[in-house]
Order: sequence, then C-alpha cells, then structure tokens
Amino acid sequence: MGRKSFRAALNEALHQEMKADPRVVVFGEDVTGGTGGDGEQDAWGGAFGVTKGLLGAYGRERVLDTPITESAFVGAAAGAALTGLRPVVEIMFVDFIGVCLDQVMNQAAKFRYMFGGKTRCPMVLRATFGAGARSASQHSQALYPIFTHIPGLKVVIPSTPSDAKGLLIEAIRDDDPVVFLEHKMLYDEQGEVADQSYAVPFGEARIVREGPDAAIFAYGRMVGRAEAAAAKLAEEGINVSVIDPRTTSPLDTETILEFTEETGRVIIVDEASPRCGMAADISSIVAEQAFGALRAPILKVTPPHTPVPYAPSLEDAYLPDAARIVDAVRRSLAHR
Amino acid sequence: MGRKSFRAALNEALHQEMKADPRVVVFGEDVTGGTGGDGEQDAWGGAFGVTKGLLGAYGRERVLDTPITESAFVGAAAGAALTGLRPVVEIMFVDFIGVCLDQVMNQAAKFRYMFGGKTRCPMVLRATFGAGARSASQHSQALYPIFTHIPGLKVVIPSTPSDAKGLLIEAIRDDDPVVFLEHKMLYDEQGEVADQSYAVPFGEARIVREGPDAAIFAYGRMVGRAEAAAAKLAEEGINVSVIDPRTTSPLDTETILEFTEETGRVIIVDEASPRCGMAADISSIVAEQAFGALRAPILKVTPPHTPVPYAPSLEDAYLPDAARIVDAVRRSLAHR
Amino acid sequence: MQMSREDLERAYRTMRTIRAFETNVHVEAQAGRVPGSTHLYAGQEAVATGVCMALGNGDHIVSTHRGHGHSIAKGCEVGPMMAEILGKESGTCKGKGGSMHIADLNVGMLGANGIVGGGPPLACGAALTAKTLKTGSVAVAFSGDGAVNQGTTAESLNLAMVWNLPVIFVIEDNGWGEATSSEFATAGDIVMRAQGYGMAAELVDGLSLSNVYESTSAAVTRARAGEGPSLLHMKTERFYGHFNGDVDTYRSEESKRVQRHERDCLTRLRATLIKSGLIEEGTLDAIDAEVEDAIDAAVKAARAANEPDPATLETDVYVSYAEGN
Amino acid sequence: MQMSREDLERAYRTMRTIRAFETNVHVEAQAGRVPGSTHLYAGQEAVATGVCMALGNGDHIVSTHRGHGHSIAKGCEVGPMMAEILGKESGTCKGKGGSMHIADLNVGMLGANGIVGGGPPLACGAALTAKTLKTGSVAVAFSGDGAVNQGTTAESLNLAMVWNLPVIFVIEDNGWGEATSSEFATAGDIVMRAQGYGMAAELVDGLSLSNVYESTSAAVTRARAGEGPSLLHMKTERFYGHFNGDVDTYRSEESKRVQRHERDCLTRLRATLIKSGLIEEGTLDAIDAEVEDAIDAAVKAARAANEPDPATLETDVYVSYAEGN
Ligand SMILES: Cc1ncc(C[n+]2csc(CCOP(=O)(O)OP(=O)(O)O)c2C)c(N)n1
Ligand SMILES: Cc1ncc(C[n+]2csc(CCOP(=O)(O)OP(=O)(O)O)c2C)c(N)n1
Ligand SMILES: [Mg+2]
Ligand SMILES: [Mg+2]
Repeated sequence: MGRKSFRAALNEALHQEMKADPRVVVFGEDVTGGTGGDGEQDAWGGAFGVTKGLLGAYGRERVLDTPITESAFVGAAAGAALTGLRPVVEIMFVDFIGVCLDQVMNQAAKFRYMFGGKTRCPMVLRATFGAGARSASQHSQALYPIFTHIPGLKVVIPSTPSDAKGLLIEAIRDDDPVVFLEHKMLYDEQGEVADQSYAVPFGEARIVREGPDAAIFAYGRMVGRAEAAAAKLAEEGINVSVIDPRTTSPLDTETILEFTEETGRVIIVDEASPRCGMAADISSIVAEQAFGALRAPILKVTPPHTPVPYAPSLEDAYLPDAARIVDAVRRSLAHR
Repeated sequence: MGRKSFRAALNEALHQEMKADPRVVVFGEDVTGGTGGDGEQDAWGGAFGVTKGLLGAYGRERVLDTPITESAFVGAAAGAALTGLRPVVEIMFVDFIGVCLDQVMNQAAKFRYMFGGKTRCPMVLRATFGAGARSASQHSQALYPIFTHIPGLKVVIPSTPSDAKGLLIEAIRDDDPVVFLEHKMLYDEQGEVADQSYAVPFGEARIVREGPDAAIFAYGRMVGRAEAAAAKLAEEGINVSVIDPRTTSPLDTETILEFTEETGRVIIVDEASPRCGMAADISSIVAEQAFGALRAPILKVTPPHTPVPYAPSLEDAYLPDAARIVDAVRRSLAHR
Repeated sequence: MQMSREDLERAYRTMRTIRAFETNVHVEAQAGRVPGSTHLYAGQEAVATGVCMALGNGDHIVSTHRGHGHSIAKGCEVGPMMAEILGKESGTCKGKGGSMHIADLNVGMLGANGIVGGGPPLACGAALTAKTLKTGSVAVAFSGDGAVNQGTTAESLNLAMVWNLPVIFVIEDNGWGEATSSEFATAGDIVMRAQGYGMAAELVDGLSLSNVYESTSAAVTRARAGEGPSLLHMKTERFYGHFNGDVDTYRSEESKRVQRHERDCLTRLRATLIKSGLIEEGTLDAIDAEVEDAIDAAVKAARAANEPDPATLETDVYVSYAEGN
Repeated sequence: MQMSREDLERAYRTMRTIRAFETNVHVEAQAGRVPGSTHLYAGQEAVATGVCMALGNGDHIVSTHRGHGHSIAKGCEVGPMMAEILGKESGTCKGKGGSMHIADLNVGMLGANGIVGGGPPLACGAALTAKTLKTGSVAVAFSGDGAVNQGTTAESLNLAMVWNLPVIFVIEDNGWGEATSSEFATAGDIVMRAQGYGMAAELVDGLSLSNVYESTSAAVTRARAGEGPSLLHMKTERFYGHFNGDVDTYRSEESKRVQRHERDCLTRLRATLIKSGLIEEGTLDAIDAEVEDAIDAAVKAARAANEPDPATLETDVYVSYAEGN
C-alpha cells in the first residue's frame, strides 16, 4: 500500500500482468520511444509515460514501438488476440480512433458474434481522453459514447489511481475486447494503491458518497467535480450521493436504479458531447425503468454541442464544473 | 407530381441540383460503375442505383468513380468543399465509416469551429444504412448516433420518397457538412414526389399522424413500422401520434416537447443499437425538459445490444416491429 | 518445390470442390434460397488452392468478402459452410455470419471479411503471435486488387517490414473491384509498391496452380526462416459478376467469352495433368463425381436444416456474459 | 528556375521570420504562456519557404501539427498567429484553434492539422476543385516522414494518380516521428513508394533553399500543365524536441551538436548569399533586426490581447445557426 499516482498505478498493473502472463504484449506509438535512435532507448514510455520501464523489464519482443499507422497496429492487436496473445495496444489520444475505428468496431467487437461464438478477442485498447489540457478540438474529445454504442466492446473509465490499476488488470484478463480510457488530467492524481495485484470487476459501480437528497452519476474526471459539488452542498446541509459506474459497458444499471429509487432525483455529469452521450444513456434507462421513483426532471450536466476550444477561457467554460453541478442539484431540489 | 420510388426521388434531387449549380460534383465507388472497362460505362449508378444516369448528363468531370479508399475520397470531398466545390460523396454502406471517420469527425465537422468561423465545408456524405437485407454485421448498422454525437455535423434520415428528395436538395444547398443516410430497405418504396425542385428544411419534424393517447417518435424505416402499429391500435380506439423528426442534428426539440405535453406518453422507436442511441437521446431531452407532462415511463423500442445477425430468423427478431411498438404503447397506457 | 502426384490430385479435388460449391451457391442464390448477397470465387480457384497447399494447419489465413474458396482450401467443411450461407443453425457460424463472415479457427481460417482492406492488419497480428510465441507459423492475408489501394494494406506492408513479421500478402488481381476496373483504380504497379517498402515481391500467374504453389512456398520458407514478409501479386479471373445480383454489363460479352474459354484455371490444370500423363482422365472424372456428390449432399442438408432459434439472438456477443448487455 | 536577388532576399526574410517566430514561441512556452502544446518548425525553414515561394496566392497548402513555418511561408500574419498560439481573441482563429489549427483561407492556407496523415486527402480535394473549376491552381500537402506511413497518405497518392490531380506531396523527412526514428518506422524508400504508384518523385536536399524551390517549381509546372501529381522527399532537420515538453533524450548530445552546427539551413543560406556576393551581410543583418522587431511586436501584442469572451464558446459550430445545436 502507498500513495501512487494514477500513472504509476497503471504502470504497476502493466508490470504485474506482463510478469504473470507471457502472452501479454504492449505496443503503440512511442510506448518505449527512442527506437532506432542513438540516444535513450526507453525515452518516452508513451506520450504520458504510462508504459515507461516496460522495455527494460520485458524487452523488445513484448514491448514494441510502432509506425504511426493506427489501423495496422490496432488491427494487429485484434489479429494477435484471435491467435493467442493478449495485446495491450495504445492509441495515443482517443481522438485518433477516427483513423482506425473499423478495426475496433467492425473487426474486434464483432468477431465473436459473427463467427457464432467460436472465437475470443482478448485485447485492451488504451487511450487518453478528455479536455482540460488546452489541446484543442482534435486532442480533447471523450468519445466513450461511440464505443459504448458498439455491441461487443467493453468500455472502462477509471477515476482514481486504485481503480485505474484494478480495472486495467481486469481488462487485461478479460476475454473480450476492452476499450480502456484514461483521462489526461488525472495522470498526476495521487491515491492509495495496493502493491499486490488485484482486479476490479466490470459492471460494478463505486459508491463515492452516500446521501439521500439526490444522486449524481459521473465518470472519470467528472467524479472529482461531482465530489467537490457534493462537499459544497453538504456545507448547506444538502446531502447527495455520488456514484461512479466505472464502466459504461457493461453498465451497473442495478446500482443506478437503486440510487434513483432512494433519492428520487438524478443528475448525470458527463464530459462527453451531449447528443447521444452517456448522460442521455443513463437518463433514458432511469426514465424507462425507475420512472415511478422520480421526483424531478433528470438533469444532464454536459458540455455544449461544440468541438473543444483551445483558449483557456473557452475550455474552462466548456467543461462542466462544480458550480454547474451544484446548480443542477439545486434545480432538481426545487421540484417538489 | 407522380408516384416515384425513394431511389428515383434521390436521383431527381441530384439531377436538379447538378443542373442548377456547376459546383455540385458526385463521387464514390461505382457511382457510375464501368470505369476502365470495355462494357457499359454507367453500369451501376452506385451499389443501389441512386446515381444512375448522372454520368451521361454531367460527364466524368463531375461524376467520378473512385478507388476503394474512403479516407482519401471523403477527405477529398472535405478539401474540395473548403475550396469551392459542393461535393456529394457516397460511401456505399455507412458501416464503412470505420475506415474514414477521421475525415468526417476531426476534419470536416471541426473546420469551421477550429478555424474561428472563417471557413465553410458544404459537403454531403451519402450512405446506405440499416438492417433487413440479410447483409449481416458489417453491412447493416444504423450508426447515426455516432454522427449525431459529433458537433459540427448535420444528420438527415428521410423516411419517404418526398422527404428523400427535398432533404437531399436541402443538404446539397446547406453550407455545413451533412451526413445523409438512406435506409437500404426503402429504396423501392413508392410515394408522391413533386417534379419541380424543392427543399425540406432541417430541424422540422414531420407529423405523420396525430392522436392524443401517446406520441411515437421514429426515424427512417421505423416510421413505417410506427405507422403500422398506430393503425393497428386505431382499430381498438387507441389513437397515437407518430412523429418523424427527419433530422437528428439539428433536432426538432420543440415538436418533440409539444407532443409530449399533449400526450404525456412517449415511445421512441430506434433502429440503432440501444446504448447511447437516438432513443436514449430523445428520451433524455424529454425527461429533462418535459418531465412534468409525463404520465408514464419513456419507453424505447430498439434492437438488443448485439451486432446485426445474418439469418432471417435472427434478423427479424433483431429489428423492432409493429407488434413490439404496439406492446410498448400498451405498456405506456397501462400506467395511470 | 515440386508437387507430388498426390499433391496434384488433392489440388485438383480442392479446385473442383470450390468450383462445384460456387456453382451450387449460384443456383441457390438465383432460386432465392440465399438470404443475403454472396461473392463467388469461381475462376480464382488456383490461387486459394495453391496458396493454402503451401501452408500447414497451424498457419493462418485472413480472407475477404470473396472467401468461400479460401475457406475450402484451408480446410473448412463444405456442409456447415453451405448451411451458413443459407442462414441455418448448423452453419459454420450458427447462421449469425453468413457468406461474408465464415471463419474456423480450428483450421487456421481467421475469417472472411466484409470490409475491403480489413484483413491485412489482422494477418500482421497473427504473424506477431507466431513471432512472439515462436510457433513457427506464418500468416497469409488475401486481398483483392481493389483492397490493395485501401490504406490498411499500405500500413500493413510497412508494419510487416518494420516488425519483420512472417506474413505473406497475396494480392488476388481479378481486374475488377465491383464494377470498376483495376486499370482505372489501381495506379502504378503492385509489385513496385511492395518494393517501395523494401519487401520481397513478385508477379505470379494466378491461373497456374504450380506457379502459385511455388511462389507461395518460397515466401513461406522465407517467412519461417525469419527473413520477413513477402507480397505476391497474382493475376486471376472472376467468372461471375461481383456478387449474385450483379448483371455484369461493364464487361463486354466478348471479353467474358474469351475469359471463360481461354482463362479457366481449372480447365488448364485438368489439361496439364492429362497431357503430362501425371493423372489419368478417369481418375479426374471420378474426383469430379465424388465432389459433385459431396456438394449435393451439403446443399440438401443445408436446405433441410433449421433456421437459428430466435432465442440465440443475444448469445455470443461477449465471452463473459451469456447475453448482450 | 533560378531565384532572383529579390526572391532570395524574400526567402531569407521568410526563413528568418520562421526561425525568430519559433524561438519566441519556445520562450513563451517555457515561460508557461502557451496554454497548450506546440511543435516547433525551427530547422526546417528551407522546406516551407522554398515550396511556398514556388506557389502563388491562389494555390493551396495543407499543413501538419508542425504548421507555423508553412503558415508564415504561405503568407499568414505573424501577429494573429502568435495571438492564436497564446489563446487570444485576436488570434487567427479567434483563440478556438491554437497552434495546431492555424488556417487562413485568404492566403490559401487550408489549415494545420492535429491528425498525422489528415492532410493529404484534403489536398486532393483542393486539387479536385482546381481541376473541376479550371482555376489553374495547385495544392500542396505537407507531411512528415511519420505521416508517410499513414494509410491516408498512400490512398491519396493513388487517388491523385487515378484522378490525375494537380497536387504535390511534400514529405518533410526530419528523421523522427515524435521519439521514434524514421529509420525504424519507415520501411524502404519513400521515392520508390511513390514510383510504385507511377508518380513522379525525387529526393531533395531539404536544407538547400534552392533545391527545394527548384524541385517544387518543376512539380508545379507539371501540375499546372495537367501532367499530374508529384512527390518530393525532402530531407531536413528538426532542431527542438518533438513538442515543447519533449526533453529529447532519444537523440545523443553529439548528434544534436552536429545537427545544429552543420545542418542549419538558415546558416547555410546566409553563408551562400554572402559568399556568392548576391546579398551583402549588412542587408541580411538589417533583415534580421527588422524581423526581430516584428516578432517582438507580435509577442507583445499577443500577450496584451484579451482571452476570448466565454460568450463565444458556442458560436461558429455551424454556418446556419449562431450556436451549436
Ligand atoms: C471499406 C469497404 N469499402 C467498400 C466496400 C464495398 N465492396 C465490397 S467488395 C468491393 C470490391 C473489392 O474489390 P477487390 O478488392 O478487387 O476484390 P474482388 O471483389 O475483386 O474479389 C467493394 C468496393 C467494402 N465492402 N468495404
Ligand atoms: C493519427 C495520429 N496519430 C498519432 C498522432 C500523435 N503524433 C503527433 S505528431 C506525431 C509524429 C509525426 O511525425 P512526422 O509525420 O514525421 O512529423 P514531425 O513531427 O516529424 O514533423 C505523432 C505520432 C497524431 N497526432 N495523429
Ligand atoms: Mg478484384
Ligand atoms: Mg518527422
């Protein structure tokens, strides 16, 4: 046990699984960095340093830099997974899925079904996502609604270092294709992380905070903002629950409905674009399956339907923040 | 005026706009068919015959077959649109968006915003979509939730020959990138279509049928199934409204809320996969903005969260049908 | 690498099986018994057969939308294949996949593919497994002349070189991508494209079983020895239209006549075998009859089989839960 | 096509402007005044400058993530560019785009691009416009040695040949894609790759302004004459790390020293101009001083400018409605 960063927790998960299972391989652009050069050979460890040190421990046979050809190497992960490896492949920013979606959507996700249940495709696609780093429209998207929409994929969004480790280990051990999304603003977050190897199961929400007045559902970086909002509200005697479902697919519908029943008031905070997003998804499940328990409109706190802007003044306005969440809770409570 | 097929209506729209505006060009795989061969030079007119005859009328300079390289030619449409053409580009099946999403999502959709409002990208991306043709998992998807999720795109789904023509003309004249989706099972549908050129505005729902007991929202081929369900219910004295919003982005929220207010009961029929789909999207808007009017849970009638299967017995079970819609209306009405 | 009499007999049987299979699928499709659309391999038999004869059971192939021939040549059973194409529960994929998604991992057939260019990256992956786990296997990606332009193919050529993978890219050039001629759509020269990546590449007469077999065998030997990937550009012929619904007017009647009469790889193999005295006509006739019977039986069984139970709609989406979630 | 004294002076000024601009962006970034990350063009000035001097205002370029040099060379104003990079409302894109999305259609700059390989298809499109509307324009796609492997680039080479487009692919080979060497990641030979598509292609010393200018001019002439696309493989050098946060340990100190001292295109041009007597040192010094002042002014103005009003967050998503919908 010890305090570790989100990044270190992910790195530890990779180390432990690579050690435990020789079929686990890691590849992607600059996952080592330095290949072919005359300087440091493990210079980057991925753009965010998550894979740093794997090269030294497991060698070039299992830790491979790639050319900038996401379709080829993500597809290679799918083909390798079909034939006996358990690849953990990285696309640097989830935004780059645009150049390789086919290999995920039409290949990896569908093999098992199309082939009548006779194959397994145990691959993990890691990518960083999210706004806040002033990375502008093509490097800041969330996009998990797209993956969640696609049957055959599992989609994971950790919000704490401890979950990051346990969920990544679970992802690597899982026999289905898993999209594992890491918020770029969380890598430096610190938290308690157990040293030994452990897995956090998919489809089980984390109950971050319990309170009877309303239920806030949030993923990734928005969990922290929901907590901040909850803390603020608590000062005024308003006690809300904060739930992090942790995976969008499978979704822990049970816990979501339970907290809806208990509170009657639902607020969903989602960093993804609003249309056909996760807030909409959860809202629609609640509106269909727990309608009777609702005492107020289901409120979504999301960015507007715009690309992510560059300038700090705009990007800050773009992202849901604690103030907007507090306001949503108040609006919900105003309904009697 | 006259009865025309959905296919013929689309073809007429293309003819009229190409005639009216020399900047309109059409390209895609086999949009003529026969290029480079020793037989018929306009052999296909696209896989579904929609572009048949354009070659003869407008020549190879404006009607171009392409290699099987969707990224290159969809991107070329975006680049051409930036610089003065108004391309109508076809990807044969919308499922193929996987190999070229980047050019749509990160390029065409975002230019205007990223560049501070100084550009226009007037392109239309046409594609066939949908299940029912026993085309299996990689040729049967709906996928419009993915496009709807992306800010900067407009998304159009006609359900009748008359709308097909008017919406396509509007799409070609529109200055933003438009994704225009044609259900493959509708091409042979017949309907009244005016001969002259006309445009159907985006963001205005078509009220297919009015009735006070419940409101059904549906797109594309599901509109017909909703109508069939409504007719069946009418025999029992249950009168429901059927609304086709026609475009998912922009969305005619006003009409949706109006019919929610009037009926208090909402059923959304959606051929797309259920998670983060259009049914979820509309449901969440209703649950947020017309909660007070609701007298029953918002019901979604969608396929299950599976790829589209091949065998008729499975594909028929996959798709929402009139019986399932009728059942949903009954379940809604059972709530008092 | 010369083929033995036994090899040749096996090759002839395989090619004849593919031809008979496709002829029958064509009949079933015309009669409306194939629910979806299907892309027939007739005319190209020497490619699938020659390539797969150079492979072992542990080697992998990745196929295309036109995958029946590859499947048969790699060892998939024709009975379940026919049932799959007819959408039956006894099909190779329990009726969920159909013509474009036949796969059988037990014989190293990683799947037909409805996405043009979908396969080459997957083959790189199978080759990576072989290299990493030191299985000694090679992987073959079949692609058409149309698919060769798709970015995925180019990326895969580069990746295969960079990672030095035991993979072979077999480009089956039948001159057409749907109704568009490769003369129009495929610029330059496919062998030179591969050489631009530093890859061993050659042009092969895809209508000659022995040329296909020999060039593939050489590539397999290189790959197994760790000497890297190859590309084989095989010229061949597509006898039917692009798919069962294609009336094929973009080719002149004369060019189709010449093709059928002068460029049939099966006729050619048969003639060579008889002329060279390697296999006598009677043996070949007997094979023909046996094949005919086997395919007949497959068709009858497929027609008689049940459609999948709608209760299976939601199974096999995920390994870890029974139903889609 | 020889450059006049005037041309050379202009070229020197442009290269110096790019160098000074990037040096200042680096300072701003180190000081924390650049909100996002930025990719500096220093070291590659001869490429952007030589290429763009061979173009007219009506010609189009499509750029990359490393786009400042292309933008300046094509005529974008440095003041708004600096403001954009600092995230200000007076920026080229009103602060919405930042370093990676600078575009100015008025001077034919169709945009930097954050997606590696995103540009070549767009350039094909601009060339299609030129061809269809018979404007006589050509389009240039700048790509890195990393981007050349991306499938979009390969597809674009083929499409450009098939449609015979007036487009030029300029491959700026600085030896690195982020921290990965092109020796590892880019198999074979880039010129040969293009020739595999039947495309005119040549290797160019990208550190030599005149070589860049002459080879581009020839390609432009060919393109305008309807003789089709070209690829120019230009060898160049990247002086800084990949982006402002890159500590650049994958290159040895020695190789960096050699690079800076022996492979600086700006030093080389300056020396050539002086040695040949074409432009006297004093004139060059005066240009340096003028450039320094201009960039200083740009930096000061950019720092002083306002951040965009949050009220503009939802504008300019669509042409047809004021706000995102
Ligand atoms: C990405 C993608 N684009 C387009 C298609 C439609 N399509 C199916 S087969 C085909 C032609 C393929 O030509 P080729 O690769 O030469 O194979 P052949 O049909 O000749 O065997 C096309 C365009 C597809 N299935 N996938
Ligand atoms: C599709 C995609 N993949 C990966 C990246 C991350 N990335 C940004 S720049 C870069 C390196 C590009 O190398 P090169 O094309 O040689 O250009 P250079 O940086 O050398 O100018 C990478 C991998 C990206 N932006 N887009
Ligand atoms: Mg072909
Ligand atoms: Mg580079």
